[in-house]
Amino acid sequence: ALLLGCGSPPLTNADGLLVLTDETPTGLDYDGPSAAIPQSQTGIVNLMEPLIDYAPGAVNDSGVRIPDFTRFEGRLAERWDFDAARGVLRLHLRRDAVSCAGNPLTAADVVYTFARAKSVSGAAPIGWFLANAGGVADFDGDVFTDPAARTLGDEVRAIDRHTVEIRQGQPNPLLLPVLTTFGLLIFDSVEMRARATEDDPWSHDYANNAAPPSFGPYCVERWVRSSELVLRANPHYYRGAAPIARIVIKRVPQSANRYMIMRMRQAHVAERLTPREVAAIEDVDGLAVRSVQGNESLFLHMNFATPPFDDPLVRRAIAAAIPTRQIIRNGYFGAAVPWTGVAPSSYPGAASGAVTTDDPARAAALLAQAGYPGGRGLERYPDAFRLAYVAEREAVLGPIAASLQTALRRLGVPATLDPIPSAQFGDRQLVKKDLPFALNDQEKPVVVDAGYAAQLFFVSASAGGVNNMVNYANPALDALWARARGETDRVRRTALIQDIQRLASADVAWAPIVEYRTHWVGDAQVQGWSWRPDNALRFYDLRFAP
Amino acid sequence: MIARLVLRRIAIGAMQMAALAALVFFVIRLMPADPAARFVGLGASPEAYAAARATLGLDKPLLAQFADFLGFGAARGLIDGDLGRSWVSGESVAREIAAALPITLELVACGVALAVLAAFPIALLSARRPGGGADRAVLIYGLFAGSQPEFVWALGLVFVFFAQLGLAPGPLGRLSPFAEPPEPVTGFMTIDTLLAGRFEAFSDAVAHLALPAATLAIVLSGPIIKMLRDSLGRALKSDHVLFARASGLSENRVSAIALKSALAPTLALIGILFGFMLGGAVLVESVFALGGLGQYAVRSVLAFDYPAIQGVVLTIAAVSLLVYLITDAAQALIDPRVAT
Amino acid sequence: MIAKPGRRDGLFADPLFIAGAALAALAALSAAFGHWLTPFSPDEVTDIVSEPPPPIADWPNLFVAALGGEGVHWFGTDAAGFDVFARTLAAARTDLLIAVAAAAISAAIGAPLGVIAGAVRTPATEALARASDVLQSFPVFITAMVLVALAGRSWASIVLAMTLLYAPIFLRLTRAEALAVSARGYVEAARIAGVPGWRIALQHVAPNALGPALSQLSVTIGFAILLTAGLSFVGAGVRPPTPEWGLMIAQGAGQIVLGDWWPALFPGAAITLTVFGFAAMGQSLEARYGR
Amino acid sequence: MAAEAALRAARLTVIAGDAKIVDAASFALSPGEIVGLVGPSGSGKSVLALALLGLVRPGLRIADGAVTVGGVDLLAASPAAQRALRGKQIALIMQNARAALDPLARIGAQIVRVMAAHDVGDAADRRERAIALLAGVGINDPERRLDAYPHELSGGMAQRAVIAIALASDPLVLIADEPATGLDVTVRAQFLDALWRSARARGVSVLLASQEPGVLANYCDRIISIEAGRITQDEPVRSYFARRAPHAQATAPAQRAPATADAPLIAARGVSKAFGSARARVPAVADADLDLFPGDSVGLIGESGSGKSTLGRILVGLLAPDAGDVRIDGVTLTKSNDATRRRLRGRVQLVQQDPLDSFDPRWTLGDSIVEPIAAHERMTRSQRRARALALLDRVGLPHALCDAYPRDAPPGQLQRAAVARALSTSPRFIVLDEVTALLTPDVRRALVASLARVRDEDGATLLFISHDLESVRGLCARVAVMYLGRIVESGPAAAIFADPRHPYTQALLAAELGEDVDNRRIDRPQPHDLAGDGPVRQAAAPGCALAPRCSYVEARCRTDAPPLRDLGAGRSSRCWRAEALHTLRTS
Ligand SMILES: Nc1ncnc2c1ncn2[C@@H]1O[C@H](COP(=O)(O)OP(=O)(O)OP(=O)(O)O)[C@@H](O)[C@H]1O
Ligand SMILES: Nc1ncnc2c1ncn2[C@@H]1O[C@H](COP(=O)(O)OP(=O)(O)OP(=O)(O)O)[C@@H](O)[C@H]1O
Ligand SMILES: [Mg+2]
Ligand SMILES: [Mg+2]
Repeated sequence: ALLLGCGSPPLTNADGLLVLTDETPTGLDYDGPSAAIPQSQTGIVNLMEPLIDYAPGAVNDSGVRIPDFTRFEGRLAERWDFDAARGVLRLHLRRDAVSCAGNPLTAADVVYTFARAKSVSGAAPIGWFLANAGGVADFDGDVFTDPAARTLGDEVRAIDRHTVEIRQGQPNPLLLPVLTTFGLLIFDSVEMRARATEDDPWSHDYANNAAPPSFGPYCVERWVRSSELVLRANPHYYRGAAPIARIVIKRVPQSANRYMIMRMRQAHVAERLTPREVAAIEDVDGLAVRSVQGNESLFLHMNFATPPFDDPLVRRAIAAAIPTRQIIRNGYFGAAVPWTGVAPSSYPGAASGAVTTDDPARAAALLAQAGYPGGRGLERYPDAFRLAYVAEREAVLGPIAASLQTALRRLGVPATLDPIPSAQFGDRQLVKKDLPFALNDQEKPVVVDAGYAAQLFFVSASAGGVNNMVNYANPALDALWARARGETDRVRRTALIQDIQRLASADVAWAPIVEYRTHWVGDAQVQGWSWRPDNALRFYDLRFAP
Repeated sequence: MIARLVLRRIAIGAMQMAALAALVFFVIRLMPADPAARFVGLGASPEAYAAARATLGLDKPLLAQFADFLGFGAARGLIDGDLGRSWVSGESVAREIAAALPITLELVACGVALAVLAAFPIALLSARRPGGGADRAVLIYGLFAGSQPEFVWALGLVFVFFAQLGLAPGPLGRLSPFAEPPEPVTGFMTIDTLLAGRFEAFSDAVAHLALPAATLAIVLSGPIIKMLRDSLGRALKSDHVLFARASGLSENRVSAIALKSALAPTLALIGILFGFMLGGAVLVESVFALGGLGQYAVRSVLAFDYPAIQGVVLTIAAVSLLVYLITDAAQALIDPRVAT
Repeated sequence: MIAKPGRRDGLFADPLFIAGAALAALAALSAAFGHWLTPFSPDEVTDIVSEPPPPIADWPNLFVAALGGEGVHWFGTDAAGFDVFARTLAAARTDLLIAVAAAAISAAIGAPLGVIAGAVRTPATEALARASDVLQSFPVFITAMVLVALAGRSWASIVLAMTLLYAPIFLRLTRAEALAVSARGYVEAARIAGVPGWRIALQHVAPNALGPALSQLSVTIGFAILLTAGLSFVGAGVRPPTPEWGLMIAQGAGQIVLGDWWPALFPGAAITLTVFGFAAMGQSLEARYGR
Repeated sequence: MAAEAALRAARLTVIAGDAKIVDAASFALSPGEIVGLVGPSGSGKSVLALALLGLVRPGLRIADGAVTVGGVDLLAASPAAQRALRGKQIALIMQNARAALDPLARIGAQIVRVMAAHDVGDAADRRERAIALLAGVGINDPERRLDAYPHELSGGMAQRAVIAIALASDPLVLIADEPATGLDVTVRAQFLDALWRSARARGVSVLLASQEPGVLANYCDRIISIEAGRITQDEPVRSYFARRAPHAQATAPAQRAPATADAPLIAARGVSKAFGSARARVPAVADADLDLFPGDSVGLIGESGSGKSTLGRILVGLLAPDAGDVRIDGVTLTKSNDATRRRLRGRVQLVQQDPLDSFDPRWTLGDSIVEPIAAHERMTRSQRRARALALLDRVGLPHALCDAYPRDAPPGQLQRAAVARALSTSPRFIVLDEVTALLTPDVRRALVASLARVRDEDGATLLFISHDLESVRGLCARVAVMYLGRIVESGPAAAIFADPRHPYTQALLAAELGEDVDNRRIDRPQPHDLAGDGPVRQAAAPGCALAPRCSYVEARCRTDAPPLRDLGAGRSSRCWRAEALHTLRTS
C-alpha cells in the first residue's frame, strides 16, 4: 500500500531536466585531483565560461549540432585581434558578464586565472599544461623546479578594465583552440580571493569541493558527492538565463538501471548506456537516441618498452588479428566505424593510416615471421599479454576484450584479461607508462587538432609527448613535430602533421580499432543537443520542445 | 553491574581500535598504488611528481606518516577525530563519512528491523509444533533466504516492482530527483523529513527506502529466523517452561516466557549481522544508488584512496563495536546472568 | 554443548543432510566433469551474442543433435557470445575451488589454534585469542576488497583474504569448545595420570572440541561462495572472463532489463542451490555436533 | 475413602513411540496423605509425575487413562479447564529446582504470576501473600529474596522457592519429584521437614517420588513402587521396609584400625587455598591439617562448598596450595603442580563425582581404563586389552564393558570402571570425591563394598569424600568434618558417629535420615539444628565460623576463633565447648 501510494511520480518538465549518469563530479577545480575524470568536466564546463569558443556548425542527422572547427566566436571576450609579428593576442572582454556571485567580469579575472594556472598549486597543473600547449610565453617546465617561475609576469596583462593581452613565446597556432578548453575557463577572481585561506591562497579547496566561481550559465545549487549535482541557471548570464532553469544530475551506477529508468520515462537524459541498451532504445517512442561521430575511439596499445612488443612484426601481427568486424557488430551494435588513423578523423589535419586488422591468416604469417610460429615462444611473456582495460567500463569493454582474447588465443597468443580500476589505469598509463597491453577507449584530445593529438601521444616523452603511453620514440617523428609546432601556415603544417601520423601508424604505435559514436539517450521533447570535444553536454543549449 | 560491563567493553573496544588503526594503516600501505602519480596526472614531470609526494606526505618515513595519521605529528589526526583528506576528492574524509554513514545506518537499521519483525511470528509459528510441516517450511526458508547474493534480490525487486509493476519508485537514491531534501539534522532521510514537518517528502523517502530495506530484510531474515527458531525450540523444551505450564499459566504467557529466553542469543546475532551489513550493504547501496558508506568504501578501495579507506574501516569497526556494546547491554538487561 | 560421537550414521537418516549433500555433490560433479557435457569452451566467445536458450519443445531433437557431436547452447549465449551452459558448469570449479579452499584452510589454521588456545592457557594463547578478536572486528567485505586489491585479482588472493577473515571465526569457536572440554572430568583424570599436556590436547580435547568447527566448515563454504560473488559484483573478484557465478550474474543482471533473463538466471540458480546445499548440511551437522 | 480421594489415576499410560514408559498406572491419594513413589532411575517416576498433570515432554504421549482431581477428569477436560486445574488443584515440584525456575524473572514475579493465573487474592496483596509463602517454606528474610533472581539463590533456597510457587494457589494435591536431590544433608532434612509441615498444615496430599529409603521412611505414610513403568507394589510404609530389611546392612563396618604408629603416607600441614579475584575472595580451604596412614581410609564430610573437593584435589596435586605444605609418600608437593604430577605419576589417583563426565565419550571404557598406564609404558593392543580385563575383574565388572562406550553403561558400572582406572597404576593413595552421590542406594552399597575390598586387599589409602553418612560409616575407619574450608572435627569413625564433639558434626548426624520408620526425624524434637540455609561466609569476622548458626554459641565464640584442639583418643575438635557438648546435648 505504501509503495502504491508513492510509486513512480510522473516526471514533469516544470521541475527541470533530470540527467542520469554513471558518476557525478568528484571535484570541480580543473587543477584539482579529479579534473581528468570526464564526469567532473561535465560539471566544470557548465559552471564556468571560456574566453572564446568554436562557432556552432551543422546539425547532424540525429539532431546534434557539431561545432565548426574552422571558426571561433566570442564568449567572455567579445572581440580579439592577434598581432602575429609580436605574437600577442589582445582580447576585448564583454562588459555585461556577471558571475554567480554577482561580480562583473574584468580583466583582473583573466589575469587571475592565468596566474593561478602558472602557480601550479593544484593537484594537477592542467591550466599550466594547456597554456604551455598554446605557446603562452614563460609557461614552461621551470615552474616545477623554480618557485620564482611560478609567478605570472607580463605574458598575460590587463591593458584596461576590459582588455587583456596574452603573449606567446614562439609562434603556435594552438593558442585560440586551448582557450576553448575546460582547462582555461575564467574564474571570478573577486569571489576566489574571498574564499582564499592561509594555506590555500588559490582557493583550490573551495573551487574543488564547493563550486568554481565563474561567469557560466549555471551555478551550483546542491552537490552531494557520488550522489547528485543540482545546477540552477545563473540569472545574470550574459547570453540570457538558460531556458532550462534547473538541471539535476543523478548518479545511477548501473547502466541497466539508467536504461530501465529511461524506459519508464522517469528521466530526461541518460549518459553512457551500453551500445546494446542504446540499440534497444532506438525503437522506444518518446525517447530519442542522440549520437555523434565525435572524437571517441577504441584502440589497442602495445608498449614498446615491453618485449615482445618491441618487435614491429609482433605488433603488426597482433593488430592483424583484431576482429574489428565482430567488435563493431557484437560490441558496438553497428554504432562504430573501423578506424585506421591515429587521430580522430573528424579533427582538422587527421590522416588515415594503413594498419590492417581482421586478417588472421596474415597475423599467423607475421607471427611465424617474427619467430613465433603458432605463438610458440610467446608463453615466455605471460605478463606482456595481460590485456588491461578500465574495469568500470566492463559492460562495454568486457565483451570486446573477450572476443579479442578469443581471436588471439586462436593464434596461439597467450592473452589474458586484466580489468583494473580507472584510477590505477590512469596512474600506469599516464605516469608510469608501464601498461604492456591495453584496450583504451578513453583518449579524446581536448584540443581539436591532429597535431595536438600527435604531440600528446606519439612525440617521445622528452620532446613533450606527455601522454605517450607506449613509450614510442621516433627521432624522425620528433623532428617533424618540432617543425610543425612553430609552423603557422595551415597547409604546410597540415602536411607535416599528416607525415607524423603516417609514421606513427607505419610503426603501429597504436593499433587503432574503431571510432565509436558518442551517445546520449534523451526524451524526445529535449531539443538543442550540441557536442563539444570534451564530450560533456552543454545544458545551456538544451530546451524542452513545446 | 551493567555499568561495569559497559565500561569494561569500552576499554577493550578502545584497545581493539588502536590495534585496528595500526593494522589498517600499515596493511594499506602495501597496496600496489602510486597515489602521487594520480595527483600529478597529465603532464607529469618528475618534479611535479616529487611535489605531489610531498603534498601527500609520502616523502616522509613510514613511521612519521603513521604519527601524522594518529595526530602526534604537526597536523591534526586520528586523536583529534581528523581522518585526513581524500586523495580522490580532496574533501575531508571525516566530512564525507559523516555524510555517507547515516545513509547506511538508516538502510541497515530498517532492514534489520523489518527482518526481526518478520522473524518473530514466523519463528513462533515453527516453534509451536517442532518438526511439524510449518516448522520444516520455516527451516527451509531460513536456509534458502540467505543463499543468494543480496544483489540478486535487489535487482529482482527493482525489475519487478519498478520496471514491471511500476509500484515502487526508480532506483534513484533516497528521494525523488526533484524533491527538495530536508535540512540534514540526523542525516536519516525519514527522520529529517519528519523534523522538517514535510510529510509528502517523508512518504517519498519511505517509498525509496522500501525496496532496499526489503532486500536486506529478506537476506537477514534467514539467519535470524534460524537462530530464533533454534533457541525458541530449546526454550520450549526447557524445564522452566514445562513448570510454567504445570502451574497452569496460559499458553500466551508461556510463549512470552519462552520468547524472552530466546531473545538473548538472538540479540547477539542481530548485533553481529548489523555490524556485518555496515560494510556488506554496499551491494544493495550501489543497486539503489543510495551513496552510502559501502559505496564510499568501494570507491575508495578501487581508487587506492588511503585516507578514505582508513577512515571507513575504522568508522565501521567503531560503529560495530558500539552496536555490539548496545546489544550486549540489552542482553544484560534481559538476562541478569550476563551482567554479573 | 558437547559433541555426541558415533552418530555419523544418523546423518544419512536426516533428509536435510541428504538433500544438502546431494546439491553439493552436484556442484562438485559439474566442476569435475562439466566440460564433458558440451563442446563449447567456457572461455572462448562464439560469434552469436545474446542468443536465447532453445524452447523446451526442441530439446529432444537437440539432444539427439548434441549426441551427434553438434554444439547446442542449452542455456543460450551471453552478451559477449560465451556459451552460458559451458560457463555455468565451469564456474562450479572456480567457486568451489575458492570456497572450499578458503573454508578448509581457515579451519585448518583456526581450529588447531583454537584447540591449543583452549587447552593450554598461557599469556601467548590469550594474546592469540585477543588478536583474532581484532581481526574479526574488521568489516568483512571491505577488508576482502582491500586484500584483493593488495594481492591482485586472482582466486589465490581471494582465498587468502577469506582465510584471514574466517580463520578467527574457527579459532574463537573451537577455543570456546576446547575450554569447556578441558574442564571435563576425563581431561582431569588424564592429568592426574600424568598424561603429557600435548597428548591430552591431541587425544581428548581436539576430538571432542572439533564438532562445532565441522558444522561451521559447511556454513563457511556457503558464505565464501557468496562473498566471491559479491566481490565480483563490485569488480574486485576474479578477473573476467574467468567463469564464476557471481561474475556471470553481475554481467547478466544488466541484460535482464533488455529481456535477456538467461545469462543471469542459470548461474543464479546454480549459486542458490549450491549455497543452500552447504547451508543445509551445516544445519544438520550443527544439530548433531553442536555449535 | 475411595470416594473422597484427592487424586485418582486410572490405567494411566504414557508411550514413547511404541514403548510404554508408564504402563497402566492406577492408584489414589486420599486427602492429607503423603505417599512415596519409589523406583530405580529410569523407571518412569518423573514421566508419571508430569502425566498426572496431563503434561509430557516432547517425544512422549499420554496414550490412555484418566486422572481425576477434585472430581474432574483432568485428561478429558478442555485445555482451558486443564490449565485451571493445574496449579490450582494439583501442583508439581520438579526434580531439578534450578532448571524449573525461569532464570529471567524474579522469584516474586514467578510466584505472583501463578497467583494471577488462578486469580488468587487481588493484585494488591499478592506480594504480601508471596512473602508469607516464602517465609512458610523457611526462607529467611523473604522480602529481599522476593526480588532475587534464581541464579542468586542457593540450591536449598531454589528448592524452597519452587515449593512456594507450587503452593501459590493452595493446591489440594502436590506432586514432588525427588525434591531434595542435590541438597546438602542438613539443608535437605530441614527442607523436607518444611514440605511435610506445610502439607500437613494445609491438608494437602503429596506424591513424593524418591529413591532415598531415608526420605521414604521419614516422611511417607504409604509407598508405591514402580519398575519399568509398571506399579508393582502399593503398601503401607512399614510393610515396605519390613520387606527390604534384609540388605539394609549390606556392608560390614570397617574393622581395620589405622596403623597410626608408622609415618603418615600423606601429611598435610596448614594447607590453605583461596579462589576468585582479589575483590571476591573465596577461602575454599583454610589452614587444614590432615594425616593419612598406609591402609588408612578417611571419610571427609561436610556440607556443599565446605572445601572437601578442593582439599582432595590439593592432596593429589591437581591444585597447588596457596600456603602450607603437603608431603605425599615422601614427595613434597611443589607449587608447579605439573612437576609434582610428573613425580607422583600414578602413585595417587582421583575418582570423581560424575562417572559419565569422567570418561571420554569417544573412547571405549577399556581404553580409558588403561590410559594411565598406556601414558607411560608402550603396550600392544592385546596387552592393553588384557590389562583392562584384569582391572574390570578387580571391581567385579563384566568383560563386555571393555568395548562399550560410556553412554552405554549405567552410572553404577561407570563409577566402578572409574575406580578400575584409578587402580590401574596400583596407586598408594586414592581420593574418591562423592563417588556415590549419583548412584541409587543398592548400587551405592555394591560400590562401597568393592572399595572396601580394594583397601583391604592391596592396602591402598583412601580419602572418601561424601555427603552420604551411611557409606562413610560403611567404609571409613576415620572421619574428618569440614566447615567453610576448615576441618572442624576429626577422629575414629565409630567414636564420632556415637558422640560428636562439634555442634556442626552433631547437626550433620542429626540431619541424617535413617531408614527406621519408628524413629522418624519429624517425631523427634530438633533443638540443635543449624539456622539458615547453608554456610554464611562473613569476610574477616573474628570468632568461630559457625557462630552465626550455632545453638550453643556463647560470647567467646563470637570474639575469638577456636583452634583444632586434641581431645585425646585420636580425636580433635575446633570448638570451645567440645567437652561440654555431650552433657549439653543430653540435658
Ligand atoms: N522425552 C522423552 N522421550 C523419550 N523417552 C523418554 C523421555 N523422557 C523420559 N524418557 C524415558 O522414560 C523413562 C523414565 O524416565 P524418568 O525420567 O521418568 O525416570 P525416573 O524414574 O524419573 O528416573 P530418575 O530417578 O533418574 O529421575 C526413561 O527410560 C527415559 O529414557
Ligand atoms: N575453580 C574454582 N574457582 C572458584 N571457586 C571455586 C573453585 N572451586 C571451588 N571453588 C569454591 O571453593 C569452595 C569450596 O568448593 P569445593 O568444591 O571444594 O566444596 P565441596 O565441599 O567439594 O562442595 P560439594 O560438596 O558441593 O562438592 C566453594 O565455595 C566453591 O565455590
Ligand atoms: Mg526423575
Ligand atoms: Mg566437591
